[in-house]
Amino acid sequence: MIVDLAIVAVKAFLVLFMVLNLAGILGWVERKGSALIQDRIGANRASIFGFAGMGLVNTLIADPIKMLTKEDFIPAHGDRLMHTLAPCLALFPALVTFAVIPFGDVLVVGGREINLQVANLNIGILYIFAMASLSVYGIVIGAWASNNKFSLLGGVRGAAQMVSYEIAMGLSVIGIVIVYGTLEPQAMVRAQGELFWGWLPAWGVVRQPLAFLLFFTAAVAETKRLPFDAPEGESEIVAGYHVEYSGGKFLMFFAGEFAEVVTAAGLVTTLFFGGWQVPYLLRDGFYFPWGSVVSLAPLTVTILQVAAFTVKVLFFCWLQIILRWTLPRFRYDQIMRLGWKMLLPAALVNLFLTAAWIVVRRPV
Amino acid sequence: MIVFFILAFLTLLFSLLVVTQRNVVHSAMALAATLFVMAVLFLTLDAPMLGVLQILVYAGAIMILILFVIMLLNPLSIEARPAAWWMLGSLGAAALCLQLAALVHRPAVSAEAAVPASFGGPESIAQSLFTDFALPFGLASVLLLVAIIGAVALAQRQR
Amino acid sequence: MPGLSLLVFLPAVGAAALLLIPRGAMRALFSLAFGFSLAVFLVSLWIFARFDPNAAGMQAVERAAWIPAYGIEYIVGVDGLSLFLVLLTALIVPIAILASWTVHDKVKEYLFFMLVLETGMLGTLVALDLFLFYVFWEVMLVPMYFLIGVWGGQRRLYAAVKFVVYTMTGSLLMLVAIIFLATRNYQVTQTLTFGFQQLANLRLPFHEQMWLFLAFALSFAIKVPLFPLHTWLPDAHVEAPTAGSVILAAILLKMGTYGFIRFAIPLFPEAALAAAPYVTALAVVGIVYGAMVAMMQDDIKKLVAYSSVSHLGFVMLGLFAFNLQGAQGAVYQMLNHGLSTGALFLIVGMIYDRRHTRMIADFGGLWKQVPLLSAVFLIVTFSSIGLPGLNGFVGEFLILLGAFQAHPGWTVLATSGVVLGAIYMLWMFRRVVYGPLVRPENRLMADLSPREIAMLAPLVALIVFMGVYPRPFLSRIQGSARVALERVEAQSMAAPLVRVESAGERTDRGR
Amino acid sequence: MTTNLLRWIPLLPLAAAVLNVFFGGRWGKRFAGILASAAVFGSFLIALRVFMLLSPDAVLRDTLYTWIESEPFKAQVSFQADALTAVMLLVITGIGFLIHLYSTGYMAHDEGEARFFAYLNLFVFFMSVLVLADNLLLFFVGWEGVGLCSFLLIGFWYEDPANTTAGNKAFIVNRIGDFAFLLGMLLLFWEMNRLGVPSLDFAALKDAAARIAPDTAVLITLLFFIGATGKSAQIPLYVWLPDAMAGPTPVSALIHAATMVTAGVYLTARLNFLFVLAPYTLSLIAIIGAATALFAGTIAVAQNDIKRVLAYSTVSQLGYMFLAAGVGAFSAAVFHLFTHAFFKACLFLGAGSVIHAMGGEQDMRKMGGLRRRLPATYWTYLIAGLALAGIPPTAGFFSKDRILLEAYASPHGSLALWLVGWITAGLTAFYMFRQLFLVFHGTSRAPESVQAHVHESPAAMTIPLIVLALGSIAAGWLALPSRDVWDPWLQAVLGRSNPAEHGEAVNETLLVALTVGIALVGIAAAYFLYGRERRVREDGPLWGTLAQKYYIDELYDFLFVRPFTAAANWLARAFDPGIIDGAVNGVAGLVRGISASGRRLQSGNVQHYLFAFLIGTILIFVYWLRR
Amino acid sequence: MQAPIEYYLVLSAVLFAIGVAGVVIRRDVIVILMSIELMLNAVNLTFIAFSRFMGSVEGQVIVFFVMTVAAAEAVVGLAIVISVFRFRQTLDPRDMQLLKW
Repeated sequence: MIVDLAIVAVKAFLVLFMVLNLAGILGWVERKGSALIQDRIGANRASIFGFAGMGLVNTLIADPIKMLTKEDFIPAHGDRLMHTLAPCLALFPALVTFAVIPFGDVLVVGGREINLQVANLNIGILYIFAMASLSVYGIVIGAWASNNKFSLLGGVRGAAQMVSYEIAMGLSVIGIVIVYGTLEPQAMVRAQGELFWGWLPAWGVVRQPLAFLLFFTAAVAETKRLPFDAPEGESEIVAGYHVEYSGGKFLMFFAGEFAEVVTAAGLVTTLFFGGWQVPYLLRDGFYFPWGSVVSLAPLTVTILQVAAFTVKVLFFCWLQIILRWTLPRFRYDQIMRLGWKMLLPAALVNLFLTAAWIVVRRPV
Repeated sequence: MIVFFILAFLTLLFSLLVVTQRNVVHSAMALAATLFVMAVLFLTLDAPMLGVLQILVYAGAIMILILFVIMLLNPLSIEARPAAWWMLGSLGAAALCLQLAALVHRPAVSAEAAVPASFGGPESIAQSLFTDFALPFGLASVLLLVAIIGAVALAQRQR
Repeated sequence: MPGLSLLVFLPAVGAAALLLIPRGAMRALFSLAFGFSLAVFLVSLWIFARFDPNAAGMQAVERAAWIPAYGIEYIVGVDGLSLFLVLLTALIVPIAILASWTVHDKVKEYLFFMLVLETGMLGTLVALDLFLFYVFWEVMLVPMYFLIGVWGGQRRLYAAVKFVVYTMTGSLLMLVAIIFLATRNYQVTQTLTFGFQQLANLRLPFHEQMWLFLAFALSFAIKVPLFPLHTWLPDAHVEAPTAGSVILAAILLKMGTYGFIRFAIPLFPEAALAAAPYVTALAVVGIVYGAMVAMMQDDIKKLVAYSSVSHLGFVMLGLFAFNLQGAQGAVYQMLNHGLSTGALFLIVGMIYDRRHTRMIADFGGLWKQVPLLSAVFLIVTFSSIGLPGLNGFVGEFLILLGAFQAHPGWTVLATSGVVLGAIYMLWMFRRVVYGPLVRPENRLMADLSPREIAMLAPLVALIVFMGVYPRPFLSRIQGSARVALERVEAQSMAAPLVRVESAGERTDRGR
Repeated sequence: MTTNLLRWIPLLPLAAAVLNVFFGGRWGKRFAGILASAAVFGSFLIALRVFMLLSPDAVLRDTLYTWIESEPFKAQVSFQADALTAVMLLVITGIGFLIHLYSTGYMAHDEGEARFFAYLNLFVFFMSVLVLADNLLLFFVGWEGVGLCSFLLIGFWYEDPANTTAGNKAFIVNRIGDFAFLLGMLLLFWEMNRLGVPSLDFAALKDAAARIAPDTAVLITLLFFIGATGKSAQIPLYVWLPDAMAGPTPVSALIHAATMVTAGVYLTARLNFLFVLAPYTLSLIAIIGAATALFAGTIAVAQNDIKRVLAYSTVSQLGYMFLAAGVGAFSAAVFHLFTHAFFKACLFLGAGSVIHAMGGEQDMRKMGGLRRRLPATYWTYLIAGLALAGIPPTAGFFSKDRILLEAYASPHGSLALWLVGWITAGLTAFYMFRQLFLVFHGTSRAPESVQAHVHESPAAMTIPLIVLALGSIAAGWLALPSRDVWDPWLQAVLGRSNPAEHGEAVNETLLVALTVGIALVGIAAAYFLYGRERRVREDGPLWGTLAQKYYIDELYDFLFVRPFTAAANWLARAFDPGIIDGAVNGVAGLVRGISASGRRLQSGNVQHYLFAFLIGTILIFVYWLRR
Repeated sequence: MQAPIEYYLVLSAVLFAIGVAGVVIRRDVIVILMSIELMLNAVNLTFIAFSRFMGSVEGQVIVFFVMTVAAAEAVVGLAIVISVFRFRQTLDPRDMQLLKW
């Protein structure tokens, strides 16, 4: 009994550690990436004994230290308790969502099969949405507690945007859910192991291409990253809802945001790109369509799967960051119109088509 | 058993906060917390689907709406507490609570029924929802539609 | 269409016909209304002609099923008691319509209500089914309310509402009593009926009878009005238009006493016998009280109203003497009071039309200016005082004769009413008609116009005729009065109040 | 035996009255008077015819129709005429005709002449109905009818409020008397009914009289007597007669002297068989009669209005008649009534012509010295005055003497009664001749303007005077002690009551002498005091009280009228609106109050309602759990 | 080691009582709405407790409907509150008694 708990604890710690670090690295990637894109050097001043590490030291060590040591400032008449609570509320859902995402098939250790997924809930997808909806709290409370017009405006915008895109995301995911017939992510990933016509791996994107597009856009909007950057819109409302935040709390917001990027990437890979699935790789080795079989040890298979998963997640994180530095910011009404008048109908159509397709193919 | 007591204590604590907090936002947050703990309570009662729904619907949507309205209206009224009225109200509530508690000792449920694993899961709920409760489901959706239209009509700023 | 139903519903038809005539055509409206009321009078004369004087029971009875489910039938009939009241109604209404010639606003509705009121009154008089009686009883109330409420004087609304509420409370109790009676009858005889004859021979235990009698008595006592319940009368009279107060005085007040002799006494003999001393006491108090209060009134109409209280006190005294003289005198006095007070109100109305005031102080010396009006006023005043040779005396004498046998003590007090009556009437007559013609306005008064003569002539003629030769009336009343009192006298034989010994036996007469 | 003659006696004047009412004014000035007088003369002729037909014990009957019939009670309109009625009829129609004749002159210049004659005829009609009635109810019709006519005639000149007040007073006081009379009638009927003879006819009453219970008889007779006092102005209810002088003088003469006031006496005479049964009532009547005679006599002495003196003298003479009735001498009472009608009518008419001559002046202090100017009036006035005083040759002497004799000698009579009667006789003579001297003798005290046109009355007025004067002499000779025509004539009706058999015959002449003596003394005193010129000063407390009629009117007003009106006022102003109306409106107010408090529950505050829910649920739970 | 049902029922009873107290006592309409949500949750808890102990999933379905109704109610309630506030600038129920008699 204790062993199970221990295993879960390890898994949980491992996932948490991986996400937070990834968030930090993404911070650096973004800094350097944006510099590369904008043909500038990027942050490289901070160095330890002369070693700047291409700005790594700057973003990973200098910035966190600076933020942590800054004065924990609470605006006048702001709600003291709520002000400190808001960043936690922002960060908490982002981290927790990863618990449901499987990063590997099964690890057989000492006769025990360990499911490489922190929590195997049969209502995984709903859990994800539940946590996504919680993240709105952070913004709203943060905005209200800082007793600042700009933050209030940012908070309102953020809340409205997240709520509306949540619907679009939800509907698009339902398409996938119908196809796979289950709400449990691990089962979905395993289902993506099959092959269409013997050679094409049956990934989500292949079955539901439209759903993927909708989902990805909505996910980016959820994370409030650049194209949908109205809540933070520097040009109009300084820093949006976290204008009054500095130091540790801002760091939490910042980390929260990157954690959401990672989670979004994880979700996309799990739902649409077969999660840890490597094409033609089964439990005991590769089975290529053109007949050749390469048997592998279970451990190596697992390592391969986890690696595949990680690569996919990194790719999507990179994609989101690139997205940020290429697309201009949408006006707020454009965001809203996109959310309600384009994504939502599209998702409904997609849902309707998938449902029709299923009814036709599978006799009731 | 301990889990239940912890959760019960938290629920009562937060609900008391909801009622007694002078600042509206605080009571709103307290309500959110109560809902969250209730969701966990649901889980202990083998109702995972409802737990998540609770968070998704209640904590996620309704509370946001309430917070939204609070932010929009930004009411500053820190009301005075009329002691007499409070005492009266709480007395009434206490009396009601005693009555309900007294009810409990009636032999409502004989034995604890065995419950299949996927008891609270989406499949079993969906199963009975769309078979036995199809009509109420339809009505609920109409109700929601009406509520939406009503809310928009009411809250719309008369041009 | 048999006589009585024609009689009762002809005015209603008239009222309907009135609606067809445009509002403007005053003359057409009046002539139609007057024509219909005259037709009703002719029908009533025809019924009188066919009335067999010495048959005591109900005549010209018409019976038709109305609400068979509850045994409610449309039974109408007329006997000695109601015959002359019907004639009186049929006579007074055309006169009242003539009197309302001076009404100028909303004439159409006025005449409409007048005719509906006539239907109500005639219906109440001839109805023999208790439920039918109650329906007509209420029908009477509504038009009267409008007549007072719309065309009345300053405080008309107060008076109208008071009148309706007062009467309504009483009549509702009566309805309860009627229904209770019908159910008891159903329990006993298994036939659900509201017919008066069937209910009459139902034997009820005393205490039940007492309650029912009280319910009926309250409703009728308010209408009479008996002493403590009379305060609505002066207000209603003062505020009612001339025609309204004529009808109110001449006929509506008689409904109460008629109700007593027709329904209350025959249906509940023991209770009536037990209640007799109390009602007599109230009646006598009413006589003296009415006279004394009348003496102090400064408004002619109020004076005449209180005099009505006094006169009807006499009628009640006669009714509750439970002997033939009392009953006959009472019914006869109802007619007399109808004629004399009706004429009095007409005269007051005429004076009001000329001077627009009813205060006695504003008059004086009318004899010089309007001798004919004053002469009629003289005759009518002496009729209401009860001067022998005119109608008042015959009724009063018979009542006193009957009452003396039943309640000698109270009758002595009641006879003082004769003196008090003279006092306040003559006091008023002297102040209004005699005296020097001082006020300039009085000099402008015109004497009776032909229309007014046509109104007063029949009344004065009847007053004199009924005083000189009352026999045709008394003989017809006698039979029905004896029937009405049959059961009560039977009871009184059992518990002798005043026994009439045979000639031989000479005992000292105990009271 | 039956005849249809009697009905015309009342019907003729009624017909004339009706004609006068409708056409009197239009057919010329004199028409009304002539028509009225002719009608009354017709009745007089019929009355004479009836008188001829009648023998002392015969009764003529004339039944018209059944008036009121309510088994067992039955009243018919039927007339009877017996000896008593015949006498009364002659008085009514005879003197009535003379007065009508007189009125044609007296009322010549009055514009309401037609109305006057209509009322006068109506009066004669009612009086004849009263006298001719064969049952008490019809009698009562006549009784109240004459009351009505006196009201109309007293208040004839309605312009002056005093006249109409007097009229009202007369009617109301009469009405009080009628109140008692009515009760008497009711009691009598039920007593008769008890005896099995339910009728009020005089004949039936006479037969059943013996069987009536004694104490009831007393009560009945007492009530009738109270009625009589009201009509014939005896002690308690006489106050209306002096004020009745407000009417025209012929009215006073006819109604308030000759006929109406005597109705009471006629009643006692007609019901003598009842009164005989109640000795207690008889003695009461005698006492009241005597008292009234004396009382009125004293007041008459101090009156200055010529008509008031005569009014009080009438009251006094009526007292005499009731004194006679009280002692059982009904025929004497009727005889005095008969003679009194003549000389009192003559006196009144004389006074009328004096007033006519003096242009309406009635105060004796402003008259005097009319002896030469109004010779006819003076002589007739003197004769009538002598008759009133009771000087031998005149009728007054015989009738008054008969009464005094009966008062003394009759079984019911007593010395005291005679003594009172005797003193009043003296007083009567005194005030009569005081008036005579004041008005006719001495020097005229009228102002020049009035003296200028003093003239003797026209023939129409003087002829009746002369006839009446002769009558007041001749009337007495009907009952001369030697050949007494009067008593046997009325014997059948009034029963035997001749004092001669049981009184002491010897002192009869003594009594007569005494009465004549006291009369002469009265006349001498009057001559001495007022004969030549006025010497006595009419003032001082005694004179004041007499002049003010012992303040009786004020006493009545204080004892009865004032408290009664105060009570009525309180009832009308405070009790009726306050208590009774108050109760009615009070109920309305109460209902409104309750509903208002109910309304406060709906405070509109949502939380109050929710709290109510809470309380409700708790209660339900409490109930549910306890069950 | 499932807690017996009585505990859940008592808990929901207390929760319900607190919700009622909140509704009756507080002078702020939004707090009242929240108290109503609290009461509804107490009811949901009872339903789920019974469905767990009675073994029928219907209890939970009903909770599902209760939630939809609660959502609708909250939405319309808040809309009303907004319109009232815009008109009267107050959230005190005592000022919203336009429907007084």
